[in-house]
Amino acid sequence: MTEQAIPASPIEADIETFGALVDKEPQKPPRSQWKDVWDQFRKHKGAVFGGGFLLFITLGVIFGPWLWDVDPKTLDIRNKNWRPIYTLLWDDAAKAGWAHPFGTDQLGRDILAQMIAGGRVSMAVGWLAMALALLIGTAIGVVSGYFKRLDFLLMRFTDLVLSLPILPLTLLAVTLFRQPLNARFGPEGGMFILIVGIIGLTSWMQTARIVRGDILALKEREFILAARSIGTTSGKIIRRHLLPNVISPIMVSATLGLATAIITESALSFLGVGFPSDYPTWGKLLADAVQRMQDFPERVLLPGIAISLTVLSVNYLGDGLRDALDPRIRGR
Amino acid sequence: DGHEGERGRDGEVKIIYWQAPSILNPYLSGGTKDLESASLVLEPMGRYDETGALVPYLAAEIPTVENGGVSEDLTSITWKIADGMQWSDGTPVTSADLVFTAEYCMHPEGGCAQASKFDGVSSVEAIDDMTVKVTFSEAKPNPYGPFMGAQSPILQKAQFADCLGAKAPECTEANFNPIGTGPFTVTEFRPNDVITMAANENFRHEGKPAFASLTFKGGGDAVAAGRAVMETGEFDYAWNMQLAPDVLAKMAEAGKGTPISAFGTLVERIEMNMTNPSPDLPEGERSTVAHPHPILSDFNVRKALSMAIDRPLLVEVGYGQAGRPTCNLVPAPALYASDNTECLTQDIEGAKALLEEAGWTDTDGDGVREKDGMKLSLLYQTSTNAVRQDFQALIKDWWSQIGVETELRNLDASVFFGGDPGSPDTFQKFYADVEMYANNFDGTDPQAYLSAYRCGNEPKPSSQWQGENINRFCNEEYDTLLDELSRTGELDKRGEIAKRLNEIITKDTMTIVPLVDRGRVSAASNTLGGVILNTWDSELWNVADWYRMK
Amino acid sequence: MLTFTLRRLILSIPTLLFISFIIFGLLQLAPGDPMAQVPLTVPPEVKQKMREALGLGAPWYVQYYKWLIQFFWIEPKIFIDYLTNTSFLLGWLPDTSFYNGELRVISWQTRSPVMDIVIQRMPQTLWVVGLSYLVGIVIAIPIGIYSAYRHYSVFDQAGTFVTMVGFSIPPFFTGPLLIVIFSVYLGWLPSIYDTTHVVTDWESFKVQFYQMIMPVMVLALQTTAQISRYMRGAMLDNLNQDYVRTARAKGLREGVVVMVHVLRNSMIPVVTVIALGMPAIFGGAIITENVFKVNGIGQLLLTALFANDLPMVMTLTFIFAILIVLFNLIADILYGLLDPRIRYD
Amino acid sequence: MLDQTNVAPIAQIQGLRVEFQTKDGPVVGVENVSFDINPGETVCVVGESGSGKSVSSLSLMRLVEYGGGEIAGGRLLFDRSNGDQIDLAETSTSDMRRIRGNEIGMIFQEPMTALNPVFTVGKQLTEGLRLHKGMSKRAAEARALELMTQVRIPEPERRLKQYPHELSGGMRQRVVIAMALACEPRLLIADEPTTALDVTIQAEILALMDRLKRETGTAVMFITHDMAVVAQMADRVVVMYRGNKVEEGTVQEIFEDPQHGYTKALLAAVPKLGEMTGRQYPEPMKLLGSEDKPIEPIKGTEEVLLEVKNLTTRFPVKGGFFRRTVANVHAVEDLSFTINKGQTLSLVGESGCGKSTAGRSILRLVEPQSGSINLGGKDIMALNQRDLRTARLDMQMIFQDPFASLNPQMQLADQVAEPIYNFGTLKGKAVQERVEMLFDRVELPRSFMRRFPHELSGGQRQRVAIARALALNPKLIIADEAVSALDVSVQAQVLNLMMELQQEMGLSFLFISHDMAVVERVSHYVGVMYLGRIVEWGTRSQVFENPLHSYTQALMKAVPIADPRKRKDEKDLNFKPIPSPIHSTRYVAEPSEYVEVDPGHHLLVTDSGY
Ligand SMILES: Nc1ncnc2c1ncn2[C@@H]1O[C@H](COP(=O)(O)OP(=O)(O)OP(=O)(O)O)[C@@H](O)[C@H]1O
Ligand SMILES: Nc1ncnc2c1ncn2[C@@H]1O[C@H](COP(=O)(O)OP(=O)(O)OP(=O)(O)O)[C@@H](O)[C@H]1O
Ligand SMILES: [Mg+2]
Ligand SMILES: [Mg+2]
Ligand code: NI
Repeated sequence: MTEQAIPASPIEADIETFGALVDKEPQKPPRSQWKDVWDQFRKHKGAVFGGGFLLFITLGVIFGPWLWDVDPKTLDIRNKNWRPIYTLLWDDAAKAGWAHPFGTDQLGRDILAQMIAGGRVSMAVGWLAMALALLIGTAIGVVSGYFKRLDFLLMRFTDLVLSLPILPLTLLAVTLFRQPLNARFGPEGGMFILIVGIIGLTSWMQTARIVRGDILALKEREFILAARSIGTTSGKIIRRHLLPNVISPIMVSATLGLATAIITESALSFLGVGFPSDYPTWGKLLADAVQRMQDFPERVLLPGIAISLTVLSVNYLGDGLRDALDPRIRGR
Repeated sequence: DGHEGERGRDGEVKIIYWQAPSILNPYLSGGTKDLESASLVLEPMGRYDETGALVPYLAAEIPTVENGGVSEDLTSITWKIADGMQWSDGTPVTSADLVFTAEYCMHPEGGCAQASKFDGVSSVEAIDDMTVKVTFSEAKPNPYGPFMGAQSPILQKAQFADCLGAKAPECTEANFNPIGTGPFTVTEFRPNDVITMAANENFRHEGKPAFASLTFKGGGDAVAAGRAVMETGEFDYAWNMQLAPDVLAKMAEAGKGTPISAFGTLVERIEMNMTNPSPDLPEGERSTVAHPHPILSDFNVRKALSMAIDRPLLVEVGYGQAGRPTCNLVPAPALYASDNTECLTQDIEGAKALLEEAGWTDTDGDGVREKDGMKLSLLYQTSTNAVRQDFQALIKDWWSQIGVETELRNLDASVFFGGDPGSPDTFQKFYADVEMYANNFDGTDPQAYLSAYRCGNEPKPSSQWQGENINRFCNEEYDTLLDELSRTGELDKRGEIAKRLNEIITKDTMTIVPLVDRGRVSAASNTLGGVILNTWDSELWNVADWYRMK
Repeated sequence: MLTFTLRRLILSIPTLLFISFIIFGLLQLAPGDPMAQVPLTVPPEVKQKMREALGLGAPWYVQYYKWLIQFFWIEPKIFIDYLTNTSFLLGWLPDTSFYNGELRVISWQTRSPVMDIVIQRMPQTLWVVGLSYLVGIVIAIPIGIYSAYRHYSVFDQAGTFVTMVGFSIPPFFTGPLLIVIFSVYLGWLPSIYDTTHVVTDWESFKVQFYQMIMPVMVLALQTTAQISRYMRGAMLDNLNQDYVRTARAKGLREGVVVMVHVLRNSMIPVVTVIALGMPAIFGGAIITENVFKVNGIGQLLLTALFANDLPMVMTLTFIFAILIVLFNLIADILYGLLDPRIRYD
Repeated sequence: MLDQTNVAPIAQIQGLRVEFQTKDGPVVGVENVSFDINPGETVCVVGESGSGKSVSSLSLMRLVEYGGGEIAGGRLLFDRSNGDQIDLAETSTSDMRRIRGNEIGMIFQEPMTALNPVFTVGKQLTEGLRLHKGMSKRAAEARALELMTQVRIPEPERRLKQYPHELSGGMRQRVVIAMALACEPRLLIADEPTTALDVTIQAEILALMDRLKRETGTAVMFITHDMAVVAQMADRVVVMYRGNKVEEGTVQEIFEDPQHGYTKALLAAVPKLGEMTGRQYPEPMKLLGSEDKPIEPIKGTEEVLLEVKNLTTRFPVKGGFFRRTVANVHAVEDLSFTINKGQTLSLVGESGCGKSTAGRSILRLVEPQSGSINLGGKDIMALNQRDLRTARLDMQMIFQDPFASLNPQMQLADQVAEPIYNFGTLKGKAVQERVEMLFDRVELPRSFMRRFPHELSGGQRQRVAIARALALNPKLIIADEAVSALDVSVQAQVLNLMMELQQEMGLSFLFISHDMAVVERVSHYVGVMYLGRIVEWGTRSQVFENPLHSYTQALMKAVPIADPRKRKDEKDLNFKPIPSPIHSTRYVAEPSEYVEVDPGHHLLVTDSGY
């Protein structure tokens, strides 16, 4: 080894500490990863729009009844079939007015009030059922992808649930559980739990299969091996290493799941096993209005738009979240 | 105007039923869709016409006491087949076919859906090749059960000979392609989908049917069926347009077709549960006569509930031209229909007063009346169906105006009308306070219909919850009158008694609250001629007379 | 892989038996009655008689056993007979006659063998639902790929918008909407599907084509939305991988980089989604079939459900279950084939 | 080939500046770099890890854009084959496509992730050929086979049909090399091409590249940190430091008269084979800037920590349509050795001989077929999963491919802290402090704690992996090529760090490496592996000073020397074809038998396959 003096050079200063990279800027205090996620999320226009709209709708349906305190169930048969207020723009003679900005239905119920009340139920059913399905789907998918021994059993169970006919199942569930649930939570609360449960419990299978597939592939990656070598328990491998890497299909499932849940709810009401008939939901408003689609397009459009926008917002929200959670994209 | 001409001159006619026929043998299915599609092929001895009068089809004439066809003591009826009646395969119709048909339906293992038509029949014998005598075990004031109407057409013995009893379901070929005497023969039958038919070359009337072929499509819903006839013109005739009046009117505006309607005996009604359906009672005692209803046992409540209802409005909202407000359980024929119209005007104030008087008062100011700590709160159930849900909403609203709280429940029709004793949701079990549905009777005679409300005929655990006295109604006067009715043959007298029975159960006791007399509505293309809507028999009863307007 | 496949196939027999048992139990327990559609005018005693004639009186295990025998023993015999006697494929084999008149699975509604009806319904369901699936996939995959590749471009946004709106609107709305537009106002397309139509020449093909457009499109909308979403997500996950850089360094065209290297990796999850959707083709599309009166398997199941035709529901559901188990197996095998890293032993 | 001034350079980098957008604002990957590459010339780019070598080369391919970078300034002039000169920084993508892979070939630093996991090696190799050279499938396959043979992959035919994950690290690296060479590009950019290779193969690859250069006039931009390789290969050398070029000159100038302080420091840190001759124990290196630290030899103890006996690990080979097991890869065959507490055993051997598999088998990350593993009295083979996990508290592994072994979704600080959380060895603030300390020790700035793996250079990632392994203070660390991706200066520091820790805490190492000079520096014992077996093992001095097995001797001979005047000639190297470790399922492997030549110096007497 030569031990000579170091001659001057353009970046002499660095040589003093040579070898070790030092920060050029003063070190910032460590921030949580979630702050970064949030920063990235904020940059995503779609996500902000989606989040904003969702917040708006959620607040709208929660606080709407205070702002618009018309009872959605009140019939006013003399004022039936009002058109929404905007029809006045081109048709002065239209039956419309500020008393019912969105018009009234064939029994004279205020559509705005119904939209608000329906939104409450639809949003709640949609979110809860989707969350339930996602939870079960992800759990089953992860467990069966990760633990070889449980794979067969869980996947066959998935097959079983996939092949169950939903209508008899629903009827059975209604028969079995309506009484006890009604007794405990009231007719509406009971039905709500039942419907959320049924939708949630019968729509997790796709998520499970997809998550399982991804997990199967991820499990063979070397960083999982590395994680095991440092003594990470299976539970933590799943939580820290696997789940963040399957976020993308989960997000997709979530978006699709919300839409499906809202629609399934309406299909159930349609088949007569849903909420009591005087209990509006977006899906049901839409289904009921299809008959009069030509004369009163707003009755299908309003709930249709509400559902679509909600689903779209959730989709953008999911996109934003997904991007925010992916460091490769977040870096930009 | 194109009435006359040779057979098959008008090409194809297309009929759409939004419920698809699943079988063409009326004895194996009671479903209207099956009966009516079968009526194109299979024919009875006689049918009811649009007025409810009897018209001979295969019979030479309708047997009556006057012409000696029906015995004086009302215990037998003799049918004579008209001359020259032929099956579509060219063989003659003989009395053996009639005897066989009776045997077929009366076979104990056959599960014949029309068994009630043969109720009380003790023997069916062939007098000669063309004459058949049906003997009843007791006097039958209305002996036109067997071989009359869409429910009881004649089967060809040659075709069905091997299909008796337990073997009935194995005869798929015969059940799907029955040989008949009607204007059409089956070309292809696709269960629950579509039937294609061709004109019967051996049909007894010259130049009929006008159409060479017929397509009978099933499936979809009433809106779509109406649209296909009235808006797009793809079909010529659509059955059962159970649609809101405004929707129907809108469709008719398109100009391709028109809705047609006619009235029969179908009445939409609210039934009051006279027994206690409370879930607190042990299973097996709910809704049984052991426990009278805590609220509805009070006549005043029942009456007030009825008074609060605006029936004309219900009709306007739900049925339009296809409905009439009614206070009667038996709205027709005129002979049996009471002229009670008392209920037709809504009287909210009167109802309130009545309740107030009866001690039902709103003590705690929550808008709901109470009496003895019992809230005036009802569970109101019905089957799932758009119009019924609108009715529920309206009625709930009116009832709330008189201080009655209502919880609505709608159930899937297949559950609600299914008799599954295991299900808590059937209309027979009646685990609710009031329920709404529609019912009618076959033909023109209401006796069997009214007998349903006999004391003891109620669904109960011991009868596997079968029984027709849905309200658990029990009234001595009523039962005595029923007995009298079954003994009376004279028509005017029968009318008297029936009207009285009707009033007891509706006006006097308000056990059944009739709402709407529902007619049949169908839609026919504007180019289709000869359509006469008939509520007493198959709607397609005169399809042989249909033709294409030029 | 062979052992894996074989083992799974063998294990699927008890699985299916178990599934059949559960379905049977479910149907038994579910409320409903085949007599529900018989008019109220028919008195209860008669209905009771009819029920007995349907075999409803027998205890459940007898009914189940009968169904098992019929489905697993008698129906296959008929099928073999059909194959050797009349079928085009194996008709040359010596004719067999295993079937000698035992009771088959009989539908309560129609009193005819369930399998015959199922076979009768197959063509329209396969045509309409199958084609819509195909169309859906064919549209979805390019949309998904391009959306991911041009992440946040106008195309991506528009694609997302259209597919999500399409997905969130139920077919019971889109169906009538299309009918109103194309059948009522424009009068271009028929609103009612003619299942008896046979294609013989160009004209009749056009008729068939016209009547298929709307149902196929309504159904394809759902498929497209779903698959394009998954496709896009999977593509996004893979586009940033290092191997993509390698592929580019080889001078491959962007098209090849994306369509070969990235696509193959991204197809892995999508293929499962596609495979899992396959059974649904045979299951038909309940609502859409109903709206357009296509009267395929979906409509059959729906009417059977409403009529409480248990043998029909049971058999259809079970055939469906078989397909699900089968296609899940196929999905698993595909998985192993597409991703060499996955091991199934 | 020193005087090329009359020839126009094939590529000229002028004032290149590359920036990356990170969440903390733009990061400069390369600040200001200019140099030329002449045809038929090898320019070696050396420099500290993270100094921008890879980024410069990626810029030349215009591939930085796809990684989130942006060429913020400078020109990249390139001479097309038809004589036109274009600025790559401004070329259209379609032109770039014709240049990439065809005129400029690139060998990537991290071979695992550089290969598409779902395509066979053959498919990935032939792709470029068919595209640029318009070859038929068959011709391309023939050419691929030829390339595979050139890069000395054993059993090339079969390898072509294998998937990347079935190859060892070195093999993957060679596949990547073959891919870059496929179209005989005029400029070859080689980013640490031999890092993962053992000396014999490295020598061959270098010879191959040299030959290519001579015969076809290919210009080579060779990025490496290995000064010996530089001495062996380079015509000119560019030294980079922190995103700048600090020195440039012919290889003699740089080695004999370095001007810049960093260059000097770099040369000073190069471990040289034979430096340790005569010393019994390994000792840390003397580094510039820490000369006054006393150097103590690390004695260790004679107490046995790990005892491995008859370890055998095989991988099934699937074949046919049904993918049945048709044969086995005998990756590790009857392997036995011991490691003492506080001492280091090095495993050396050619790529694919089973070193990594052996290391993984000890941790039971792959399940061995048979054998016994005893760690500090604990029978590892007998443990159930739960106990195995706790046993891993005492043994940690540094993986060969740092990128693949880091979770792409997790911040580095969390990844380093993960083992601590797992076992709860520290709580609260102490964790953070420990992580900071570890970052300091592996010479990573603390701001990197919040970065993600893809935002680091190869060497930086490797250091993260080292920090993670150190986090728990294990008793045994299996270091699989732990320092091969590091530049010499950092490598020297990390080696010193490892030795320091060994001294302080009595750590034991199973050191897997191909760098003989490093192995000589750190080991107490050395095992030489060939085809899954140890062919010779003994103390360092026994093996290094008295190699007995013919393979060991060949290995020693192939070690390049960090002196441009002592270049090895291709003729000196005798290459033997490598036999296959794959045997049919019926094959019965014979047991390994050893003779003890000297006390502790074992030599395989059964057939080694060499
Ligand atoms: N995508 C990125 N985002 C942010 N910073 C990056 C990114 N890629 C590289 N860098 C930074 O750019 C600098 C140069 O990296 P480069 O990969 O060129 O190093 P290198 O000289 O190749 O080092 P090594 O020898 O370790 O591979 C490093 O400090 C690295 O952290
Ligand atoms: N998952 C696997 N499946 C099949 N074969 C494998 C697998 N992993 C490794 N091998 C084979 O096992 C042998 C030994 O591989 P290993 O990775 O242990 O080599 P190595 O000595 O670490 O080489 P290098 O120095 O190149 O990393 C090689 O022939 C390799 O192809
Ligand atoms: Mg690098
Ligand atoms: Mg290795
Ligand atoms: Ni020195």
